[in-house]
Amino acid sequence: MKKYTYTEKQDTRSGFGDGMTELGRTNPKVVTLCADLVGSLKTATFIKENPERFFQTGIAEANMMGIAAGLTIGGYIPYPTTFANFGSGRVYDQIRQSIAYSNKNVKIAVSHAGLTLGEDGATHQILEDIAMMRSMPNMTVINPCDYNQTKAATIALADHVGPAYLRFGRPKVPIFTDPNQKFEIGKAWTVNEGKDVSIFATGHLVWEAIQAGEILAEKGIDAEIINIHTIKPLDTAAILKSVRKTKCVVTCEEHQANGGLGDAVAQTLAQNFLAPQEYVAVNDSFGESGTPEQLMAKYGLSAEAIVEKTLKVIARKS
Amino acid sequence: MKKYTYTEKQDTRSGFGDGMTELGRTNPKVVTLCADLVGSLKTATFIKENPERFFQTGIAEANMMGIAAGLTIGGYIPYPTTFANFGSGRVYDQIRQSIAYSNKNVKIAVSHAGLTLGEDGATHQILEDIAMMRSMPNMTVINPCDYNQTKAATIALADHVGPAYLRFGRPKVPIFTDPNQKFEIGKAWTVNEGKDVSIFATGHLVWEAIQAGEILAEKGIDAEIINIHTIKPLDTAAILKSVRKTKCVVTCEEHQANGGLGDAVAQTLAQNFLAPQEYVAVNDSFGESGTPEQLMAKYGLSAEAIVEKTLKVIARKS
Amino acid sequence: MAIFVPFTIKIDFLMQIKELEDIASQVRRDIVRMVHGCASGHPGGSLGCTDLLVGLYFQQMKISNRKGKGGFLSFRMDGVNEDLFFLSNGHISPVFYSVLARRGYFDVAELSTFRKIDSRLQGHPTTHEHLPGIRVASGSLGQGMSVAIGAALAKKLNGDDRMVYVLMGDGEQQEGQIWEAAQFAPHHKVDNLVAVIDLNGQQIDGSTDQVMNNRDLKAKYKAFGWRVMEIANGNDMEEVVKGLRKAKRISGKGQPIMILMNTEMGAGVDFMMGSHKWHGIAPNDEQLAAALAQLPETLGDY
Amino acid sequence: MAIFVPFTIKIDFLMQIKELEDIASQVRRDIVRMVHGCASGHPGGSLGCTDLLVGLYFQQMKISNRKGKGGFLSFRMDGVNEDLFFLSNGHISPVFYSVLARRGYFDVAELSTFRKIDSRLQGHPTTHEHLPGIRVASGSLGQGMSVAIGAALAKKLNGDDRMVYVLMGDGEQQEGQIWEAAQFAPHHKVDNLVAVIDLNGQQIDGSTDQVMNNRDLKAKYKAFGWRVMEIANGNDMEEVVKGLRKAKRISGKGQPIMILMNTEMGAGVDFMMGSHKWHGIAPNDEQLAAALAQLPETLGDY
Ligand SMILES: Cc1ncc(C[n+]2csc(CCOP(=O)(O)OP(=O)(O)O)c2C)c(N)n1
Ligand SMILES: Cc1ncc(C[n+]2csc(CCOP(=O)(O)OP(=O)(O)O)c2C)c(N)n1
Ligand SMILES: [Mg+2]
Ligand SMILES: [Mg+2]
Repeated sequence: MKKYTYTEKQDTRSGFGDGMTELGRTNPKVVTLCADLVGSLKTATFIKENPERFFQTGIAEANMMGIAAGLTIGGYIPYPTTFANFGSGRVYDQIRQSIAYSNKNVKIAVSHAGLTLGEDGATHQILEDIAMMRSMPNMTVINPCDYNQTKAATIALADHVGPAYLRFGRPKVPIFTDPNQKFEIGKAWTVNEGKDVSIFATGHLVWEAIQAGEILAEKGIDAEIINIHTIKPLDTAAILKSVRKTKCVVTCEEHQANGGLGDAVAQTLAQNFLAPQEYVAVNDSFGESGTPEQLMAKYGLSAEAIVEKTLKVIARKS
Repeated sequence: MKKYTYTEKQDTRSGFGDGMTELGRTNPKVVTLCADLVGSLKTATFIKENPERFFQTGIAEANMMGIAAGLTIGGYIPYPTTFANFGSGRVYDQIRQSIAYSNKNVKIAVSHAGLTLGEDGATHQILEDIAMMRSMPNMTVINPCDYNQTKAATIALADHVGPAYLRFGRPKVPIFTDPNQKFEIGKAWTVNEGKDVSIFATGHLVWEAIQAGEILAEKGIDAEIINIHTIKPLDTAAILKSVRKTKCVVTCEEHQANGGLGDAVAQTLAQNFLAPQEYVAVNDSFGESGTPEQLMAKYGLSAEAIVEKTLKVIARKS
Repeated sequence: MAIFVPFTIKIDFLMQIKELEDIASQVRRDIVRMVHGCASGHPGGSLGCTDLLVGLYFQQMKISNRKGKGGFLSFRMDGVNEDLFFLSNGHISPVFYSVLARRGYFDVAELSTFRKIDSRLQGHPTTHEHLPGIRVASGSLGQGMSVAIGAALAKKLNGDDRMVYVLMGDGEQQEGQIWEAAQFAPHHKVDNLVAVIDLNGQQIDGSTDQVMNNRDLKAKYKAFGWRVMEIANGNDMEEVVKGLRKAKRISGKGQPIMILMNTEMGAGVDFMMGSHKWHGIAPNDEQLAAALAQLPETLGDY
Repeated sequence: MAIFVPFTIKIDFLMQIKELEDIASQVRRDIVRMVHGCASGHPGGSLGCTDLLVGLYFQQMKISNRKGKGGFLSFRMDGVNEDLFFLSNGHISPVFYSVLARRGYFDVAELSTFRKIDSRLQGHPTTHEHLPGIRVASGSLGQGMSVAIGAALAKKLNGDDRMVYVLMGDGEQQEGQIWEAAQFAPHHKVDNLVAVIDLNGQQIDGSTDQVMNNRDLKAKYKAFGWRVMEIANGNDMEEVVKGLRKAKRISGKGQPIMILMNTEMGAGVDFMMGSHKWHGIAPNDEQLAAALAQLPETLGDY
């Protein structure tokens, strides 16, 4: 049962930018900050319409996170923005102490996550941020799959009280979720129901999983595809329900295998319901320069890779 | 078959300090750095004997990591030192780019990891560093279990070419490994052979696992206890061999459940051999002030907790 | 520099100084008793900054006196229309906790739980246990000024004309994040901010001169665009109070204010002064007695 | 300031300037062709720093001329008895790659692989693909000076009296880690270090004045304990070469040297100058032609 419709291509960061534009008009408490990457973060309209609610920090991400924490004290809802690498690993301790442990209502919003930022190469291609943010107590971690979902998540976060990490990307990718969706934090979205395998995917990998699902269907395999847009809190009920039915799992993420969605699912299964699992993820290596498509293919994050891992995991079912 | 002998109590950080003393005398390329915590890191003797091979950076951990990277270029083997929080989350991006991705021969050596630093409380009690360092490509991650093993690991790292993260702790804990051991990076150490359950433990939890093993023995349960001192590269061969025999697993670590040793084991099992697993780890919360013993008890990291999880996992064996 | 002060106010002011000194003496007693009670913690910096925190909380800062449950001050996280204080060098939590308790935020009896399991008085200050008076966690150094700047910006957005104060250590100035914050505040004209550096010349591994020469912090902050002033003796209550008044007076003119406050680590307890030794260790029973003998009990021990 | 230079050397020097300018022209061609070839990358800062890198690699720096496979310079990571250069603002990799290739580290033909899959010429410089001439990865800003200091300390330990050079951006100065490094070098008397700031007054979101006022970097570095000098026009080869010589001359006296080098982003291509616009975008075909028309081909295009 196909629950999605492909419309056009758009970058998820524009979903963030357009969500911010809407928040700028509807929620006077929303403010945003940026560390010299305004153009990349697509917040130009928000800033133009609400110049007093934007703070340029220059190339100083640690300070940006602290200032965001401080702004919450006066009742604001800050969205500090930068590239994913500089909004996670660069400032982990600042997020940890001033935001997560202090329980500040900060929405860290980061673009250019993963390999698909392309040509800039490995120094910018963070593939460990989900591991970091997932291991941090008190952090909500969201990695939406397309423009519409990113926009909806951006808007939903303003009404959610507590620290959050919203991760999105650079390239234009298919839009296939509902433009009028209400984003439910922590509630997985079943893209396709199926009975032979559970494919759990997050971010840009959801579309690849859908493509894989079509290839698999031709092979007579009925895949259940579930979009895990919220990595934390993880929708373990949805995961277990699906795996109890299909008895095997493929997890798909634009991230290291170590510490990411795959490990979160493995943890859930190991403690609750055993099933073979295969990982579609980066295998403990740094990325490199190239086009997004080239990189996704080279590092095994394509629909083809998902098909391959699916066939493998189905063969492992006892 | 008991392979350990309890001798006395000593802190693992003194194992590091004494390892450094020895390296100072035997390896002229070894240098060390510290960010205003010399007393805590126990490097006073090294510094006294080799003042020109010590660099005080002041309270500036990011710079310390960069300088360490630079020192390798001239052929040195730097051990930058600080508390675990300030040597991981505070400087993740610096380690990532200047050390791991640049493949620099730096041995990051950090003390006061985990809850057992005690009274200083959560801001200092990093419980996410294994997740971070394990997800970072090209990083060797070591968390030894007692004074002797820490000393041996410190010395072994000087001969190992490549970036490493060596994590140890503050309190005095039992010494029970061989004083003359040769530390083999990436090779798990079987403390006790057994057939009913595999208990994989790292760091301070190894001694707790041993205690648990004795309680379990009284209950007629024959536990295999394996010390995973090297989290990465993980000794998957040893892990799988043990689990194929025992058919169930308890993982024990002074760290978050999310992203740590438990997840590394779950990943290995999910892909290779299914077995029920229980986690003895911090359950997604920050720590707090207290004595080490109080904290280990309150956060479920004691021998009793291991016994409880073992009984649970054995009951789950099908 | 002569400051004109009307005669009656001057009398009043001098009386207040005596009162403040009495409070400070009690706070110092609390500090040494707290660290002794849990055999850990940081007396040195706490004692050195006692006069500042007493001056801030008992005279300089406007704080809502609304009372809540149990007659304690009712604490609002947002601090609207109140002056705010942030402690960036969180290790000197003993002085912060004592001053908050003595000011009426919570029962002084709770000071005895410092650094013990299940306490709201964590080793380093935190909001996590909901202790009234704390607005952000600190302990990992270098972060507090950024947070204070954010709070000051929020005040401006809210049209709230009260001030934001932040205290940092001098060793702490070695953290890069401090200089990110130092560059931001003048650029964005955060002139409702008064930052204070505890210039005690000491840090863990020795004197700041030896460990990592901070050199001329005045020249540095000036180069970064701050209005810099000094308190020549931060352990003289009158100077502290005057300094804080001056800082307030010169604020609001487009520049953040930096106070370089010279103190003595361990001030008030002779054997804790003169070195970095007492940065982070607790006195034993004998040392406690010797310390208390130098500190008159003015408000009653907890 | 008059510098005494013997007549014969002066002639020689002037000849070299012309030669260096020719090399710079070719490097600028390489830069615009490289970023055009992959439709991404950072021409602005690369063009602005061309004269510096040419001056360093073709005149100032002592580099081993030992040749290895294929007649290329054989690169030693440890750089013993060589001068070392670190690029902290890694986004200007095009100028670095072109200069390394033109200097003989690898085939200029390889420049065409810039930013393409499976290339050694990554978007930002890296050791990961073993490109000769690169000693550390950069791209995440603010880290290069720390690494350079480490390398300089290693030279001292090794009794190697050659110099270490590091280039940073002016926007990059906003990173806190820079100021940690800035405080370390004078404290430890790292006087075999020459740091250069590309003072082009631009960064991604606009001019540095607007985005985050760097104010007086001279005053800042002086306050941090550096010997600060200027190159008034970093796009005038003669000034660059003289500036580098002076830096070397005044080094070795207990202080690190900072060169504030005024440049124009996009220097050499008229329509790329005067704003931050060309920080990080590639020219289209037409723009490439217009750019190349302004840059004589002196050594043959790759
Ligand atoms: C980021 C970070 N690095 C290191 C430490 C460990 N530490 C705690 S206090 C301290 C010294 C602080 O010196 P200073 O700011 O002068 O405070 P004082 O000793 O004068 O109280 C250090 C290094 C820390 N808390 N945070
Ligand atoms: C830590 C970090 N934050 C942000 C960026 C993104 N970024 C790349 S270049 C740049 C601007 C740098 O300005 P400047 O140093 O003046 O270089 P120029 O634009 O003059 O070449 C930024 C913000 C980065 N690479 N690293
Ligand atoms: Mg101090
Ligand atoms: Mg610039």
